[in-house]
Amino acid sequence: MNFNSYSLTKIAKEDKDTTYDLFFGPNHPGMHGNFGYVLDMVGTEINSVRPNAGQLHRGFEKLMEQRGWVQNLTLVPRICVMDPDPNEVAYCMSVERIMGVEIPERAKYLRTITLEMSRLTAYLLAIGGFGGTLGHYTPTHWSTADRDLIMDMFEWLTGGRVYHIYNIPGGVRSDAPEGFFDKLLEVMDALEARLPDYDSILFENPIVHKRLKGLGYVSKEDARKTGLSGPNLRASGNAYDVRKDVPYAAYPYLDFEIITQEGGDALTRALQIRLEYEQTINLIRQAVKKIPEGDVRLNLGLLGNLKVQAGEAYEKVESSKGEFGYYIVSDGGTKPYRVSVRGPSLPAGFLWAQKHLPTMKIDDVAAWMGSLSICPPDFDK
Amino acid sequence: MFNINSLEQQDNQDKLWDKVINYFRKRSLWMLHYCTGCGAMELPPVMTSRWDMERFGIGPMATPRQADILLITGYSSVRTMKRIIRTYEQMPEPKWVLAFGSCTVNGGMYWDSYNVINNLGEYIPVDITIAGCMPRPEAILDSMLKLMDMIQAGEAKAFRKYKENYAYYKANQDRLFMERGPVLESAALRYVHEETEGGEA
Amino acid sequence: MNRITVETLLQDLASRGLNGEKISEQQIKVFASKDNFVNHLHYLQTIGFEHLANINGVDYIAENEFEVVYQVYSYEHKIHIVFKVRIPREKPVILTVVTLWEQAQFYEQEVHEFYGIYFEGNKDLSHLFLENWNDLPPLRKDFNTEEFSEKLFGSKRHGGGK
Amino acid sequence: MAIGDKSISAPLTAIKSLFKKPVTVRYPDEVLEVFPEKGVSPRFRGVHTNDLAKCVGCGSCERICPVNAIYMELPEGKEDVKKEYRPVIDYGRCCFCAFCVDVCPTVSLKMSREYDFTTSATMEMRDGEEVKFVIDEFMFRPTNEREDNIGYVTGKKMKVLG
Repeated sequence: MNFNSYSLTKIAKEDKDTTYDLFFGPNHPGMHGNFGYVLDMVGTEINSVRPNAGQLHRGFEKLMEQRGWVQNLTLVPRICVMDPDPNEVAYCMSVERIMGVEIPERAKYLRTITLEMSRLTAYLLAIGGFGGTLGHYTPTHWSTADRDLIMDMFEWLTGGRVYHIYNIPGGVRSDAPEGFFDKLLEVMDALEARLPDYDSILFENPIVHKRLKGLGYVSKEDARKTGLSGPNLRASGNAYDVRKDVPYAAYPYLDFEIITQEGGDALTRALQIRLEYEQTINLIRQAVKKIPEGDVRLNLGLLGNLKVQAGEAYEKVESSKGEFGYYIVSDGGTKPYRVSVRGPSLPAGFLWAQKHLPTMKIDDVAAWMGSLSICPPDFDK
Repeated sequence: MFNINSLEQQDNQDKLWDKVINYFRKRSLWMLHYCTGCGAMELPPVMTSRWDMERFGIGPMATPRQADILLITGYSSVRTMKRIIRTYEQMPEPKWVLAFGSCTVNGGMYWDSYNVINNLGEYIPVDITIAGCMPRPEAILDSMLKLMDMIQAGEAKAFRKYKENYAYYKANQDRLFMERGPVLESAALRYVHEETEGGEA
Repeated sequence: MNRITVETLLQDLASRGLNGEKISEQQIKVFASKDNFVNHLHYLQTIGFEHLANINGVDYIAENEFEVVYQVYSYEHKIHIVFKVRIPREKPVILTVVTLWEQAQFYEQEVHEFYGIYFEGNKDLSHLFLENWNDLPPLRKDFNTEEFSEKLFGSKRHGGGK
Repeated sequence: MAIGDKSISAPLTAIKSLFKKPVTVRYPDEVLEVFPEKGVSPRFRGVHTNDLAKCVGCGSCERICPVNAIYMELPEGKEDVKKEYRPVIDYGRCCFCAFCVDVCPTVSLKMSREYDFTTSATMEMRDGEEVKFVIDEFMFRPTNEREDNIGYVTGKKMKVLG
């Protein structure tokens, strides 16, 4: 950083009036969602940062207390637009835990398949985000088109492209249509065949390596202590994955290893997504192979006026961004007494922003944000 | 306040060369790249190769000062609304507003939320509204094509309404943004904590 | 460190004066009093419960109490603890845990914003999400969101139909 | 597996995309061709359709609707008894979750594969104050009109919500 070209920054540091506030977002092409940071800048260097959240606040937790148990399923996927299914599944699992019911095997597999498909869409979007934030738009165009292949499959399975509302307490809403699994495997093959292309233009691109290396370093201990989760945690060398540690859906029956990497910087996190992408394709193939015949839904009576006995439970699901947790309190009525959502992005979006950004230049903020896969809707709620 | 005659007068002023201008205008639209809500999720497929809106000459633009179309992609919270209005007023005329999804019409999913506005049309004028939660990419393209037709025919003139009825819009906006007292009477129940000296024992 | 099970953990906590209940094989709930819960959380942190997933409030209006719930998890023992602290509704003040977990700062700001609970020792309890807000904290049970929306945004219960 | 940086010319492999079939769907000249039928998926949750002869006006859809979008209306010239009422859907509210289709006891309410419901807004000033923004145009009275293009439907056997 001892470049002469930064002399402006040096002069500016001595002059008080040259610090200025820069609104990075919400209306900024590098920003992931309707969110912003107010950066206190000197030249191109960041002095301090203030998160400017709340543009996406809809009061979900209050609204869920106003609607019935099943009606809430239309609200929960909207908490994370990029990866909606973990919300549905976590909500349903919490309700099922309070009711003390076990869903049929086939439903478990169908849930797993939708979860993993949803993870793929989120990873593809993240790959596109990496490209876009580094000014390299080819991966963005490719990955968005590839993501649509999975969206088509979702549309066929559930009837909706983005919001599926497929999981329901007691199982899933309907069985897969005829020919769905064959087509799904074809799509998986096509996506896997695309991986070398992504490698050569993005993940093995020396420019990308130079830009991302050492950016936003998170140490192993810090990652555990500050509540990071998901790929961010594993990229710092912690072998923690909800799918393995607190198994849910059909994950206990599937064969997979937790992928960890040492490194903890933006590059490692990008490669983490790349590696887990491959694992996800593998998981879908396994699930399609092993899926048993049978019912897809428990008969819980009239779900429209479902009553859940008094109790409480916290259930979590591994989403593409980390741990999504739903803490539900029931008082035995037709509506939840309290639903509290744990979104995975808050530690990264608020805490790590205040730690990382003051050491950075403005050019790196978007790339840093993409690497921590910060998704504003899940902490704005 | 709302004078229908002034609109007609302006319409009569449209000459032949306006039609030519309209033709070129509709073939080169810049869409402001501001995702206000979840509907923005369907924009990447529309913007990139799958549905490719550049076939119609529509491209994304990062700054409001150079944009023609403002997309309101879904619900807007009070804070977003403030930013939408600032953005809208920064855009040069002619400008058009597309409202996505049910949330912009009658509150949608969030009709009883304490932080989401119900009807976008009360705060800024809207040209086209698309139902759906969220609308498909095809529906988005349809609405864009419809907007292009409207521009050609000289019908998309909501931005003029904004100027003519500014007092009405401003009053609605102020209701949200100006310093106001509590809305509900229950606010009196609030607990205000006073820090005790030396903290609690 | 050896992995501990839910049963041994419950015994251990009982010997320290904490009542608990089992929810599932990997999940328990624990009730603590507002005076010394920070010490208990600190103890839990030292035996491996280092992941604070969330802090949230619950409004038990019938019992005239707020509850602050700390979601704590251990990567080693693979046990989740729902750690509950009750505070009176008239004077909702509780000690902060920012010294234990840094991210608690934002969770506490959020709980303060939505419930009006004060965290003693937390330096910054400014609003994160709401702007120009003069009403009751919105997640309290006595705040009526439908009435609020009707008055400020003109919403109608039955849509445009009726 | 190791991913290291390669030569700077590796990104040039992208050039081979020039010789592939483009992925672009040239809407409106082309439609999707991924499903057994052309166009959107056979289960698509689009605009509602209601078999008016089968509908018994039970109001199940009105009760399940999570957003109060549906209300029962008496068509003109009909006797005021419950079974003559028919649902009206407010598309300014509807979230296309299809719970109403799931609960329909006679399978009369279905969803079609049509998704286009675009309106150019109209604004009416009444006494210089009141605004009537598209809401009326978004009140939709489903009929048999789209019966030949059925999308999401729950058969009697597949009753999901009972």
